[in-house]
Amino acid sequence: MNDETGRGFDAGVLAVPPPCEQERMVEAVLFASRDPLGAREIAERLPAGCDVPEALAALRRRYEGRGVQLARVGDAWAFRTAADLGFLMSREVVETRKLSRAAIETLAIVAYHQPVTRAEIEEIRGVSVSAGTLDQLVEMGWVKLGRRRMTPGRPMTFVVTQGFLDHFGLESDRDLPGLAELRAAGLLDNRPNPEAGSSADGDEGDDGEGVAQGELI
Amino acid sequence: MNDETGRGFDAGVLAVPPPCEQERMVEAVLFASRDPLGAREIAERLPAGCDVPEALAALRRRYEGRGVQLARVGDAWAFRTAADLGFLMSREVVETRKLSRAAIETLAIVAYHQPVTRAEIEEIRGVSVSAGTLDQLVEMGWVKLGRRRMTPGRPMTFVVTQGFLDHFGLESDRDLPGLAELRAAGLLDNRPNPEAGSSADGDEGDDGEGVAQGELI
Amino acid sequence: VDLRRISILKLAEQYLGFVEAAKRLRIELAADYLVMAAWLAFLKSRLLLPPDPADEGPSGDEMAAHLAFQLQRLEAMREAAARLLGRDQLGRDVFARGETEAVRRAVKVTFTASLVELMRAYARIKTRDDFTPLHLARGPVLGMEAALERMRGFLGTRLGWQELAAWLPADWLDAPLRRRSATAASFAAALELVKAGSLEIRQEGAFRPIWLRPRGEGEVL
Repeated sequence: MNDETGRGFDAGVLAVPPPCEQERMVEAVLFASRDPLGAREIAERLPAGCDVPEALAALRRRYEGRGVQLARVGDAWAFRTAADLGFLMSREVVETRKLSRAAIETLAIVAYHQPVTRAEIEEIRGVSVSAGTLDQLVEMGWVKLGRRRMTPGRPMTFVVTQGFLDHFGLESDRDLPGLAELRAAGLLDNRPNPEAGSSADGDEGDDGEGVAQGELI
Repeated sequence: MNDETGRGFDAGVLAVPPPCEQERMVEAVLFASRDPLGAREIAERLPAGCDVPEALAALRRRYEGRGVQLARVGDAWAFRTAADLGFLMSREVVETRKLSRAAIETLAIVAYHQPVTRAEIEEIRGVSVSAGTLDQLVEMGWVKLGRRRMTPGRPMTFVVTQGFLDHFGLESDRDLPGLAELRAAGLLDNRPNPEAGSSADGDEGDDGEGVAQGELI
Repeated sequence: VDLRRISILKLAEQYLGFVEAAKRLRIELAADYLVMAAWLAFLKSRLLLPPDPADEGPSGDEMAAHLAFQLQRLEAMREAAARLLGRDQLGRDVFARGETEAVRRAVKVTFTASLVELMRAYARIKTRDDFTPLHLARGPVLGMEAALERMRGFLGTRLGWQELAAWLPADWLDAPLRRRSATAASFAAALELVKAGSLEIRQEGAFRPIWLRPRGEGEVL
């Protein structure tokens, strides 16, 4: 394993490797991994005392403009091919299941409104969310369960995952396209429905409406 | 999708990309490929007219001394972790497992009957002992080869090691508790078997019967 | 969206047209629209009526404002989703390392065992033989009931005289002991069947083969 060919660095010794050596190590570790690695995970694999954030920053600069880039994915890092060269990799394209429109909308709602409960998703979409839709997103590794909301019933919330960020090339969930504008326009507010108080399920409360709906459809 | 942000290179145009661009392309293609790629395979993926050997040479120089190297694998090329950083890749995860039932029984027999041959172990256990089981015990440093038995075939014997005694906190192999003590400790609920010969398999031996059977009745 | 400017007639026409079209479209798409259209119609009706001072509920204006907000918000989410999907995607535009070469996880396994486990194992071996439960000692025996059951099933399918040996279950012939047991059980079962009148049995002499024949068949012939 350790054929430390004259590199003069010995992993067993306590001395902290020099910065350029640390950068090489982070490079090797990240290159070897398909999935993004967090700074702590990287640090665990390096000799003690390494400044991983510093090495990551240096590495990122080094790969700027190259065919392969160091991408930040939430709190983690991964090498990815440069987006402008995607056309060369047509043979590596991974065929993914096509998402239904319901799934895509639900995904966007989770991403922009997270943490969000199922009732809130339904309120935003105006229709009920089938169990399969959220399941599918969870199964794809794009959505996961967040904390329970501290409201009556303690409903589950949903949030997007690191896999989601990785897939869509987002550095963090603050990086979502148009997030600032949407927020400024108040479109991410959870404005309560004027009728039926704050209840999300509008079936109860006002019965006239239930009838009206039923008749119309 | 392909937001060719100011890169000034357009894949659709027939113009051969400049050398630095070709190098980026080879870099991305090799990075994303599942297997090492030959120069011709790389050329097939690149726009026409690229000088792949030249790009490979440039890329190789660029990665010289880095944590990852462009390595030649037969006639093909692939990125590989620098040899001196191999130790970063073998992540030593120490996992503690319980010995399998076969292993611990074999170990017990070696401990109580040493020096013991493999045939003897099988006779005592009543089932055959896989080579893997003894190998495992030898590899763990709990069992080692003893002297050959001076009987026909001169079979190998097995004995327990100092490491075994250390692990089980025994001063010597005479310290192993005897059957009487085992019983006293409640580990042995049954009477010890005086002679465990002539047991279950009495099927063999009486041949010729198969023929006579039909007529016997 | 200003609801007051929506023509209820137009809405109704659109709505009906949509219901027609929905038959050809994906159900999910239709459902969305239908709910929205129903809402619009309902709200429009509320807006047309003079406000009822006794009604404690929210005014039509408030509800219209909220619906407008909801529509706008949903539209914004649809746009956001489209933008999201328009981004460079992993596995389509951007790629991870293809090879999993270096993912060598050297799992160093250390095994443990306690002295008690070791002794228990030895005790287990040493007591295995005399600890055989009673039913194991019964060994390979085909019961008469089982043989009877089996032979009854065959009665209709066997023609003419056949040796007892041919009536034995094939999976009981592999070991002498099992064969012996199967023979005994089948013979006893054969006698039972003879007694019941459904089988004939004959033997040409002591130690000669035993022949069996289903009864019904013989009579017919």
